Amino acid sequence: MAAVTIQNVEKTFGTLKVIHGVNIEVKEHEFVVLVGPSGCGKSTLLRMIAGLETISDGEIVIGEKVVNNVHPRDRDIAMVFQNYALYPHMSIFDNMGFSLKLRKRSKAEIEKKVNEAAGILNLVPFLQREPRQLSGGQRQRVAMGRALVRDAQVFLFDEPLSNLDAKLRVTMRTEIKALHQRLKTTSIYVTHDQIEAMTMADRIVVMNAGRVEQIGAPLELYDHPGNLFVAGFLGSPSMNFIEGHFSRSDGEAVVVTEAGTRLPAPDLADAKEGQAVVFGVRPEHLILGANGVEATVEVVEPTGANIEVFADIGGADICAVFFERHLFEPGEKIGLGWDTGKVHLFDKESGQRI
Amino acid sequence: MTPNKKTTLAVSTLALLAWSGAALAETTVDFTVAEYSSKTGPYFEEVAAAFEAENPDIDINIEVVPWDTLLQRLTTDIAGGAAPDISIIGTRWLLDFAEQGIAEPVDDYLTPEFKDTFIDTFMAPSVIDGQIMGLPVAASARAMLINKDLYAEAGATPPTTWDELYEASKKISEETDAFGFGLQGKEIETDAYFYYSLWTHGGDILKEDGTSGLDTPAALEALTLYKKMLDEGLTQPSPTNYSREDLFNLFKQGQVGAVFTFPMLIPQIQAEAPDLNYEVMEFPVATTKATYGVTDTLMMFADSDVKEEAWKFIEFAYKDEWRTKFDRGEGFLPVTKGVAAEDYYTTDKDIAGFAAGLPHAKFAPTIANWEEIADVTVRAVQKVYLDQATPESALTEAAEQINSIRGK
Amino acid sequence: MKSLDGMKPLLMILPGLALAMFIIGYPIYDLGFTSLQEVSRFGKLLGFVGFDNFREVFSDPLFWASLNRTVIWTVTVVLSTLIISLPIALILNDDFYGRGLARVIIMLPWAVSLTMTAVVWRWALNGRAGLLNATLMNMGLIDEPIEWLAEAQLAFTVEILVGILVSIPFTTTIFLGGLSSLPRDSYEASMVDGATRWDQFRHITLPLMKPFINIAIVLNVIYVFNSLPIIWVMTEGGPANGTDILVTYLYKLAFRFGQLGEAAAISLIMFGFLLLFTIIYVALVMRGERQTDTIEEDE
Amino acid sequence: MSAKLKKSLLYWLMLSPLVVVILFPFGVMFVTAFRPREELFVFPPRWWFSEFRWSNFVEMWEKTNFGQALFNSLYVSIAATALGLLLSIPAAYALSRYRFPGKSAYRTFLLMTQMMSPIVLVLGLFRLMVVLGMVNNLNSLVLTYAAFNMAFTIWMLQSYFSTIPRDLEEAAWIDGATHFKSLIKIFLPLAVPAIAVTSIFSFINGWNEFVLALTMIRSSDDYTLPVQIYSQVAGRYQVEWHHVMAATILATVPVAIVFSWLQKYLIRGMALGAVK
Repeated sequence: MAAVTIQNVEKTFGTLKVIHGVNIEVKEHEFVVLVGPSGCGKSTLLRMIAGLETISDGEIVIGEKVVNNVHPRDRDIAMVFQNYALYPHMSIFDNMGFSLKLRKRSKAEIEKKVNEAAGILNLVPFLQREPRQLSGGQRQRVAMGRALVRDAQVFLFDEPLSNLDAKLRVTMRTEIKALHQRLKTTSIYVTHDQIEAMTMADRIVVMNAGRVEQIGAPLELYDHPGNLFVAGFLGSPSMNFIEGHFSRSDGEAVVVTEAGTRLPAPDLADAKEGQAVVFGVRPEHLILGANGVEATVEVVEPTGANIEVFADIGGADICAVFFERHLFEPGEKIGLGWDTGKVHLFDKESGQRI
Repeated sequence: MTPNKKTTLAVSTLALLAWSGAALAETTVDFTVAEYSSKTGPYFEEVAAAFEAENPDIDINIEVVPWDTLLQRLTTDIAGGAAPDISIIGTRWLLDFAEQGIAEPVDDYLTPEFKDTFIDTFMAPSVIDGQIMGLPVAASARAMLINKDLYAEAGATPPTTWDELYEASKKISEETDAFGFGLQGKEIETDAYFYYSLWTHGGDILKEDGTSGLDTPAALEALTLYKKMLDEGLTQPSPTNYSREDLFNLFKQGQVGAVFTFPMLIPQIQAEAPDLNYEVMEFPVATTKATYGVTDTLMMFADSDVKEEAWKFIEFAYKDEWRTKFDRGEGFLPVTKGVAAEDYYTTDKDIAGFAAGLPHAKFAPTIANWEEIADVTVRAVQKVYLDQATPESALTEAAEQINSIRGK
Repeated sequence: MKSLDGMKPLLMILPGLALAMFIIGYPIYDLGFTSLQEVSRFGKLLGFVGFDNFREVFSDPLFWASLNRTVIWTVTVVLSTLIISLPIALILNDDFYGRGLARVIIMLPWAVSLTMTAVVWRWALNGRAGLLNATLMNMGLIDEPIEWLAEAQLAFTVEILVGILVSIPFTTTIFLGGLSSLPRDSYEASMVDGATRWDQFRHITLPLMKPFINIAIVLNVIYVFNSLPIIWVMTEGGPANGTDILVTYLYKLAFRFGQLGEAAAISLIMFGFLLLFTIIYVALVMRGERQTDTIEEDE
Repeated sequence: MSAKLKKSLLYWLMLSPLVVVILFPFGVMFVTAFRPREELFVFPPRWWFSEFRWSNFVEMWEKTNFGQALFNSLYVSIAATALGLLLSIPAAYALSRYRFPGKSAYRTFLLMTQMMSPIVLVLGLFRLMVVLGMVNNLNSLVLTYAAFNMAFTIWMLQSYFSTIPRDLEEAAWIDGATHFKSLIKIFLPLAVPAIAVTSIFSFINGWNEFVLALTMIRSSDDYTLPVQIYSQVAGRYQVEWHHVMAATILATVPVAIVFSWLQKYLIRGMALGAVK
């Protein structure tokens, strides 16, 4: 196991800069998820760690070693690809044993290792098959198994679950997590799915447009998003944002929307009177109550476990999640309240948390 | 005829080295041989083997090349500096070779005794500007073959003049299913077929002043006669689709009363149409007796570094025993007096029939750009056969072109 | 490692590039040089003569006639081939009894070298011994044998037909390749939209086949323009030079008449034609490819 | 009558003229090759012949040195194909996997060489071979065929290579393979279909080429089949048509069989190769 340090790493394709000075420290045994919308550079960053892309500037260190100019095979990493990259002309056994064979391990050892990994991944019955005879989930496992037999210092995952259906994805998510808890191999996992990131990561790195937006433990990021982007990206349904101006009147802090609706807000020391802000509150933090702000129901979506209500609040759209079964009619007026301690305020101009 | 590949390769490499000035190839003589038939290659290999047995220090490397590609082969060889030391060539190319300094005059090598073995008629075409540029190696004369059965069926008499041939052909075309006269109009030697008529009408390919003889009354008469016979249905239709091979096939099938041909047809007839009742006759005459003498020449290359050795081989190959074998094997007329004196050439009526024309044999002139001139002639003749031009205009135009090619 | 990485693809293309440059580049240079020289018929360069060889070629009516015939030959063969091959490909792409056999038969002429095809046809077209006349006479279509190669016009027509025949398999293969890569759902969508078969052909098949048709045109033009064996073996450009195209004329000039300077000039002129054609092709067709390239690189 | 049957009949009817014209020369070949010499020239000509004269083939084999020509053709076609592939595979790989300066110039160059025909350059090629000392050497044909085929080969291979996922090789590198090893163990086995189709094209080109062989090869021992057969027809005093046709059959039929067997791969190759 080894730590991975990424220092001021940049990547340019021709004149196009896709990674702008990224710094990340991944500790030993840690499971770090790089998350962000597609095109944010997370996959490129992972491929740079793997050695599949050259590093335009900065340094990547695995363990004690600067690996900028080290060939992938010498970095002692294992990787699970998005499309699994199983060798179509080899049996499952050979796919999994290929790396060991290249390292000239004995036949007995290869057999032992592959069988071990296959046991963990429930692949034993399929070892003699070819990849095309396997289902998507099984292929995914093989790709895992191939990484597993290696005892590599670092595992890299490049959106490994994106080709699976929703149900399987949840299962595999759990399996990967369990596997990590068992092996404790330093892992870097790339995904665009914030739920995967939340559920699996020890720490999440949120990336956007080639930059790191915020790094932190999942709940820490959820509870204290550093900026609008992180706040909006994590959580589903995502956080409600309402633009307005901060104001303190009668000792009460409020955000006044354009339509004049007054939204109770926390009285933050850094917030200035009249500052243009974005008011943020997560749907599950909205409370139904007569003394709340009046809102008009537009759409009601029961999911079974909860009910999502989309409503108009002072000219702005808001989404609320209730765990009780309130079956509102469209057009119905309701009152929405919240604990101001759970409200996030962001500076409108910079997007930074206040 | 199986020189192994390594030697061939080594030899061409050596030949190249020789060309670039390094005299390494002292003991190998490259000899390019035209392929007259499938017998040609083996024959020359045999001669070479016998010679090498007597001269172990000299290696004769035979390359057999089909006639159709021979000129091209030599042209590119010479252009590339990979020319052989000796080669068989069509005598009509000799002037080109001589003018370009490719051919080596052989007067100095030729002892009087050796020179005396040749029949003078055949030696003549090799003499250019008073120098002997090569030795005759093969000769044939042309003659007319008639199908005696068809003549008998039609009640025609074997012709000796063009008028008689015309009448006989008319009879045959009318009385039998066959055509009276075979007319060649496609590919190689289409021009020669016209020269037969040209010469016997008293014309010639070139006039005394060196300009084309195609615009003469004799030429016009000769071509008009062919055209007349074609139009009147005395020949097979569409001569422009008949190469000499096609024409001979017609004759072998008994579908044509008379054709002009060369001795090599005789063995073919004997093999394929043994029942054909034919006779070899001299060309019909209008004003002049003539035949087409064709000779091929053995030429030594001026750039050769092994002329002494090459000449030694040449002298060896001209011994009577070898010449007899060659001439009879290929069906050629003898070019040496020794062979000509043999019984075979005086008593065999077919061969004698061809040989009879020799005293008045005409040769294609040894002039530069001969192939191009022949091509112009072929085109003129074909245009007439195809009704694209009258004999007069076609011949006049051709003569003009030939004169311009000749720079006259 | 960075600089080495940049070099690697260059190192990979270099050996092949070197061979091509050498085998194709040197002769072009050599021809260019030769065409400006007076050349003896044995290739000895006798001195610089400027554009005399070109002047001589341009003043030769046979050159112009051959050029004219080359255009007819190329255009007729290529166009007819395309027009015949497309419906054949459509048929062979559909499912019917004996399709495998039909495909094999249509492909057969491809496996036979042009030389041999021409040799066989020359024999089959023989006026009095040829089996084509035998067949036609047996069927009572003709009474007298036809001399197919006796007249330039008929001979050239026959040669064009043989040219088309031998070009069909390759062209059909390209089209079949194209048809097999067409998306099935476009057809299904159009059926739902109410398109007839003809509509489908016009609005889906033809536009989607365009790149394949382009490539078929280009390759066929190159092959046909440069094709020597059919005409050479069947008529050698005769009778009366009536079936000469540029390549046969070039070949005669070089290897029969030994006019190496003029032959080199014609070689260069033909080279020029091909070059021009290439440039037009690059301008018209490669443009589309460039676009796909950029999309590919954007990912 | 089922719809498919009806359709099949209609299709066959539409194809029949072409089928007849295609099969006609093969028919001519067969009946000529098998008939006795004396039945070649009969008038009026006819298809019928009195016996299968198998000895025509034996005679032809001996008289025309067919075996040697067959060997030469095989040698030239196989060697040219091998050399062409050896040089084309890395180039095609570079084109499909790397970005490098001059890539589009290189593509244009390939296209230009694709446009070139040996016949236009035959004079210059001959002089080149003389300089190299390779006249009358089958290897001169190997070199030229390989060079002239390369554009097409690279182009076909490159298109196919682009369909092989890059991440397979990347996975192999991460698994510990060198570039070379991943090429040998992963990439090439996957590229086999493309390499096979390309080989067939290249082989057929070499097998059928005429003009260069006619010009470069001067000894009849080194003739390739097309030249060998042509030399049986051209400028002869007598053409043994039954031998020529027998030789043509032997030179043609095996290739035709292999070819038709592989045609579906050729079509697939075209689908991938032609547009890119």
